[in-house]
Amino acid sequence: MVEREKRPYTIVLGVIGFDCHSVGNKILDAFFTERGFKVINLGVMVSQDEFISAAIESAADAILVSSLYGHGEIDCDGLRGRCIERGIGDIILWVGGNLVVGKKDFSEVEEKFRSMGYDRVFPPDTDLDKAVQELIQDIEARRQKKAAEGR
Amino acid sequence: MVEREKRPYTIVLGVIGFDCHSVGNKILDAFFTERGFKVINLGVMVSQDEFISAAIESAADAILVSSLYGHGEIDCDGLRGRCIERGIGDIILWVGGNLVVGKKDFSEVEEKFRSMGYDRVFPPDTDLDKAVQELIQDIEARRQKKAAEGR
Amino acid sequence: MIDRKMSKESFETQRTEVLKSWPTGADVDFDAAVALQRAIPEEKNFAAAMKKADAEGRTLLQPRAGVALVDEHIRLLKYLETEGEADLLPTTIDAYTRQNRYTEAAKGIEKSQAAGTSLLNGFPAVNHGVAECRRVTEAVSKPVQVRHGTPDARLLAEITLAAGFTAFEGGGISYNIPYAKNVPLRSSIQYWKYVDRLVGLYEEAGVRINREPFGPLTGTLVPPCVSHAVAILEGLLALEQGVVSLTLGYGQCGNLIQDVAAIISLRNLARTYFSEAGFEHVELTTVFHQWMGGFPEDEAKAFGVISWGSVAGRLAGATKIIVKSPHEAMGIPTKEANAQGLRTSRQIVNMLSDQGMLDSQAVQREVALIERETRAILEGAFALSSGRDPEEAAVRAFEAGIIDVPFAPSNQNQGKILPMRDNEGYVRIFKAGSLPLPQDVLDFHRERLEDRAKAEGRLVSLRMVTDDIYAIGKGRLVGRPL
Amino acid sequence: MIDRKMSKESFETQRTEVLKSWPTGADVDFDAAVALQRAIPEEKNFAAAMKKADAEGRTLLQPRAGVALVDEHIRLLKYLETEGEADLLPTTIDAYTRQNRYTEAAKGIEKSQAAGTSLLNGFPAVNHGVAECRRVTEAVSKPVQVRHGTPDARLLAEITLAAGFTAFEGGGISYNIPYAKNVPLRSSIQYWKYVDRLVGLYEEAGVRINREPFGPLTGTLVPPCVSHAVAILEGLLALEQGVVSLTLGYGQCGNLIQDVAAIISLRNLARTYFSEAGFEHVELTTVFHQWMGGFPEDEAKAFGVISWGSVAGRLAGATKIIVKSPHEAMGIPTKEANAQGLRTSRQIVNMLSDQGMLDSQAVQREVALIERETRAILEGAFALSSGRDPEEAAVRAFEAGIIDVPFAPSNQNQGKILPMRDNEGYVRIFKAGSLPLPQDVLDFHRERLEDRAKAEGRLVSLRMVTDDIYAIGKGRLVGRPL
Ligand code: B12
Ligand code: B12
Repeated sequence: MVEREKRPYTIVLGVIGFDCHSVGNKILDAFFTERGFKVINLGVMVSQDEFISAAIESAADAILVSSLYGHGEIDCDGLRGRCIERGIGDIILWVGGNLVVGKKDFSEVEEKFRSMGYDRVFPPDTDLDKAVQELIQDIEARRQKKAAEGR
Repeated sequence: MVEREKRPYTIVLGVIGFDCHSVGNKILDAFFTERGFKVINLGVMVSQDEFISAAIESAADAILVSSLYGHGEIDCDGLRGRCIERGIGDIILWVGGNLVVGKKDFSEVEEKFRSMGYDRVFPPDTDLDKAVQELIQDIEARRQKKAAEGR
Repeated sequence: MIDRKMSKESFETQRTEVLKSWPTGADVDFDAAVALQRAIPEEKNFAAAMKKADAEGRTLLQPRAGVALVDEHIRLLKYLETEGEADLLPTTIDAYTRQNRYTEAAKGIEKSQAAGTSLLNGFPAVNHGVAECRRVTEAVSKPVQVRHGTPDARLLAEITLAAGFTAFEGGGISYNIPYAKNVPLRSSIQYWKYVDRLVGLYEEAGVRINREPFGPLTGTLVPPCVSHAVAILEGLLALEQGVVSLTLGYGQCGNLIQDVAAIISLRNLARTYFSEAGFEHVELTTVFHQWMGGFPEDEAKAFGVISWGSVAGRLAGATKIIVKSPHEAMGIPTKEANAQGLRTSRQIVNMLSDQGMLDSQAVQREVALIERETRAILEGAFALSSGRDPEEAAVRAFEAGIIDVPFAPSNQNQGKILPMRDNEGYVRIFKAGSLPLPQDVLDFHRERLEDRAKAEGRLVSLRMVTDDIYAIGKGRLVGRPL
Repeated sequence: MIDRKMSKESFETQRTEVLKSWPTGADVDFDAAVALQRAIPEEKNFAAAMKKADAEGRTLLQPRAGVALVDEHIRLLKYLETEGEADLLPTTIDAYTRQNRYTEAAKGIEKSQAAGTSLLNGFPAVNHGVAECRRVTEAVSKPVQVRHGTPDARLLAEITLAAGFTAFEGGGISYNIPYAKNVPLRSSIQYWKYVDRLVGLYEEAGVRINREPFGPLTGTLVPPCVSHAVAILEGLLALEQGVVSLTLGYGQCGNLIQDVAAIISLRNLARTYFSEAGFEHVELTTVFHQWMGGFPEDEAKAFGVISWGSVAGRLAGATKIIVKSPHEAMGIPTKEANAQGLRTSRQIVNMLSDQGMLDSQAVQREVALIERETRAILEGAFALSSGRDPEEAAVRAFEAGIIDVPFAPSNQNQGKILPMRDNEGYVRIFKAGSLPLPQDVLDFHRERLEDRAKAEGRLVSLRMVTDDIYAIGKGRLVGRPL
């Protein structure tokens, strides 16, 4: 059995594009910090490359992207590709918020962002307690896979 | 050309069945009276036979049935038949109000009550000024027809 | 204190007759009913829920709802308690049953079965009978009340209370004048004495049933003093027969100050009149009805009217609010629309619940006015009776037009009074008929109406009354010329 | 009175540069623009509409709305004026344009054309240019305002004013702190001086353009004294450049007394500060924003929040109300949902319009409190400048944390302040950071919060702030533990 990594779960947090919605971001920061995560919070108006640089620098397990203002469809597209290009293709990519323009059926939105390469997609009324469990699962699974691959 | 009848337009007014909604009825009474109609107002909770008796007695041109409380479909059915049986088969029959149970597409409601033998069917937001014009037309048409038939 | 309780013999004689008036009456067994009621947990007892809300200063929400068939009705109520977050449930009775036309109701049930949708405007409880009605009260987890409009509700009360309903709306005046055409007032009051006595018998057997006279009457521009006078007379009539849990009602007029003052004055007046009459142990609560007159057809606008009702009801500190739906102008609401009205109201009541009640000098002034007016009417009525008998007072007062309900269908009502809004939307009195209001009060009303007429550049006239009847439906409070 | 008007040369130098910053800038011709503006009929001039409403004591309604493509945008606005019965129209600008990212905006336009639906969260006016924007203002019959959130809105202002828009929202503080991450406050204030000067030039050419600083800031539990301080500084900055028609704003907090007091105190403070600074000829009006924080997802509940905002805005006597839609929590509203929010608000405002404003001792007490707080902040700010220069005061006050906006994204803001609701839902201050409030005021806030904590059986804590942020979205005002 592979040994369980001891270092804290590290996540990069930020609001993508030219989005200024800072309230949810501050809450996510406080929430994950309180639960023992190491949070690199880039705040609002974060570019794709800033997300990736911060993730590389901190050897993060996951990038949690927020998009509230409706341009998510444009801003979030291509992030997985850039991650691959920059050598962290297997990083956990989550995205949440009011991801598209208008009130749309969430399953369609989920589908759309899944196909962009996001591992999980969250609506604005996300239950954060549940999300934290899922994040731990996802991170553990990734760490074990990496350990097994001997990387 | 047939001569135009001089006597006042006479209408029988009432709320059918066990319906107690009296406000609209009082307004219709005041409205048609003000416009020179002779109004026989039977008030609320009027049976089919009461409508017909009043119409015969007053030699009315039209019966204006209201139904607000939702039982219109049950209460209004058969009135045309009873009119025919009692010898005033050609009387103008109008019906208006909240005619069925629930919020339904008005064109369906209209269709339903037309097929029960009502000449015109009115929703609750009826423009009474327009209705009065239509009533005069209908009454004139009926009177001329009757005159032409020499009755 | 004169004991006016209906005698045991008189009650029993009537009971035999009442229970025979339709086959389902045979299934009523009072002892079994008491046993059933006693087994109902406290949180499903309506009287207990009202008492608790009153003690905690909360405002509960209750919809109106009823359909023809039992299973459909259960589905409806369950939906309203889960999706609608209702605190209290109703069972609204259909209009045939209200007129004791059980044969027509039976036809309605049949047609509804055939059509696969309710063709009745409510739940025909008498036709369904005790056992079927019990399925309703057992299926839900909130207290359920019978809501109707029945001049003679004796059999309906017997059946529904035996089936575990814990509250019963109505009264000998409020379920006659707005709901009937020619039922003698004396008769309906007698019928309702029976209902109140029945509730008294349950009380004596240790079961508290909530009673609620119907406050809004015709729902259309009824001045507070008129509905308050009726509420207090009906309250007295109920208390005389042994009722303890009593909820007095009022239908929103639309001006915030007047509406808040109405609930405050209703409580004050009731406490005074009840204790003067010797009733000290009353569990008195209030119900505020969201606007009961014509609604706007547009649902968005209806949401505005619903919200405004919730604001006023909560700022007035009413114990419960009866909630309308966005379908109001069009027809009996779907369960979804009904739940929407509830949730809109819930949001408002929740957001306001921490903010206390409204009070101000304007409110106090209006409270004083309504109290003076109501007292004048009630004292005028009592003056016509001996020993301040509320029954005699009510009957004679209606005969004399001392109580007069605007726009009512009943021939027991003089119908000479005409209400009208003043320039700020208060419902005032334009034609007082024979209401025995002091001259200075009448002058005050007239002045206020003249103010409005001046603002509108027309003379005070019947046309303004009509305009006011349409106003809220057309998106305003005061029916101004366009 | 120190003349702080931007010099002609400085303006002209900037102008050349600004108009070159994107190709559509070349089409701006000031003289043609003035001619166009002068030809606009009075009833389509925003400033005139606000002035008239103020004089008549009316409260106007305005939605937010903007989509990527011109024809679609015109359809949207026309729908809002006919089906929504809006008094005033908006053109909400997309977030790329707000950051001067016209290349991204161009991509958004293209993608929207391809998708057949708007992928932008607003109308990219700069990309569309003068002639296309003019089609918008010409297509509608109500006054139209540009609403955005742009730290450097110089080109946007040039283009839209040249296209016949008659009102322009924003300001150097209120369109920076909540909308940007690291734009120096001094820069944004300079950019906005240009905009205000441009409006001043129109004024001097006989064209009155309405200006409106953005009152709600982050929209989330902003204490009235903080947003009032910003509003007054931005007001002064605008007046200095020659603006005459000025609308100061405030975002609903949720407690009725506080909200009414906020609008009253905003007017009082502005009048005093403006006249003290020598500005006597100001057409001052107010705007009340319905709740700007997180909304409930359920539409019925959202209707409740919308209605409550309309109640408060009207009882406060605001000149206009900015209206939300039932889709608020979910996404940019369809035109239908937007019109619904308008009609709900319309029904409320109409029904309340005859009822006067709310006033009471509690309101007066809160007015006095807000005025003292705001004065303390403003005087603290002015103390850092020479000659009471609002620009210097603003820049230094933000540096020193003397003005501090809760939850703001900008690094120009200290972000040490934390607001919290008290037991009655008033927004109070939990952590004051460096706000220079008198000790007794701070003690008062703390007391009120302790009261709440006691009522909830917990200690005053950060957790309560988070609970409050979620509260309205979850159906309450105060974020109580469950
Ligand atoms: C006030 C009111 C009451 C008052 C009535 C007092 C009274 N005695 O009049 C009270 C509270 C007592 C009451 C009771 C009930 N009501 Co009621 N009531 C209303 C309400 C709110 C307003 C009615 C009104 O006065 N409108 C103002 C007048 C001026 O308008 P109107 O009545 O529509 O009349 C106009 C038009 O309809 C038209 N018109 C009418 N008839 C005709 C005929 C012709 C030929 C023409 C041209 C035009 C025309 O012209 C009239 C004048 O403008 C309506 C809903 C609404 N409209 O908002 C419900 C409503 C009519 N009631 C309803 C119901 C069901 C009842 C009850 C059965 C209780 C229940 N289950 O909820 C009982 C009735 C019991 C009985 N036996 O009848 C339903 C009917 C449902 C349906 N059709 O699907 C409604 C629509 C409410 C709802 N959405 O549930 N009600
Ligand atoms: C407050 C607010 C503002 C404030 C923001 C102040 C600030 N700097 O933060 C102001 C007024 C400035 C503002 C501006 C704008 N806003 Co805004 N705003 C809101 C509002 C009302 C509340 C947002 C909020 O703070 N919620 C509370 C927090 C706690 O919740 P949250 O942000 O949703 O975050 C939570 C969840 O989403 C989730 N979550 C978020 N990300 C992630 C990621 C992961 C991985 C997970 C697991 C969970 C998760 O967890 C968070 C914490 O619980 C929302 C509507 C609403 N929700 O009611 C609109 C809203 C987000 N805004 C919107 C828009 C469009 C704008 C503007 C473009 C203006 C416009 N056109 O209307 C500008 C943005 C300009 C820009 N450059 O970004 C739209 C977005 C539309 C869409 N997606 O279709 C919304 C939905 C309103 C609407 N219906 O139109 N806004």
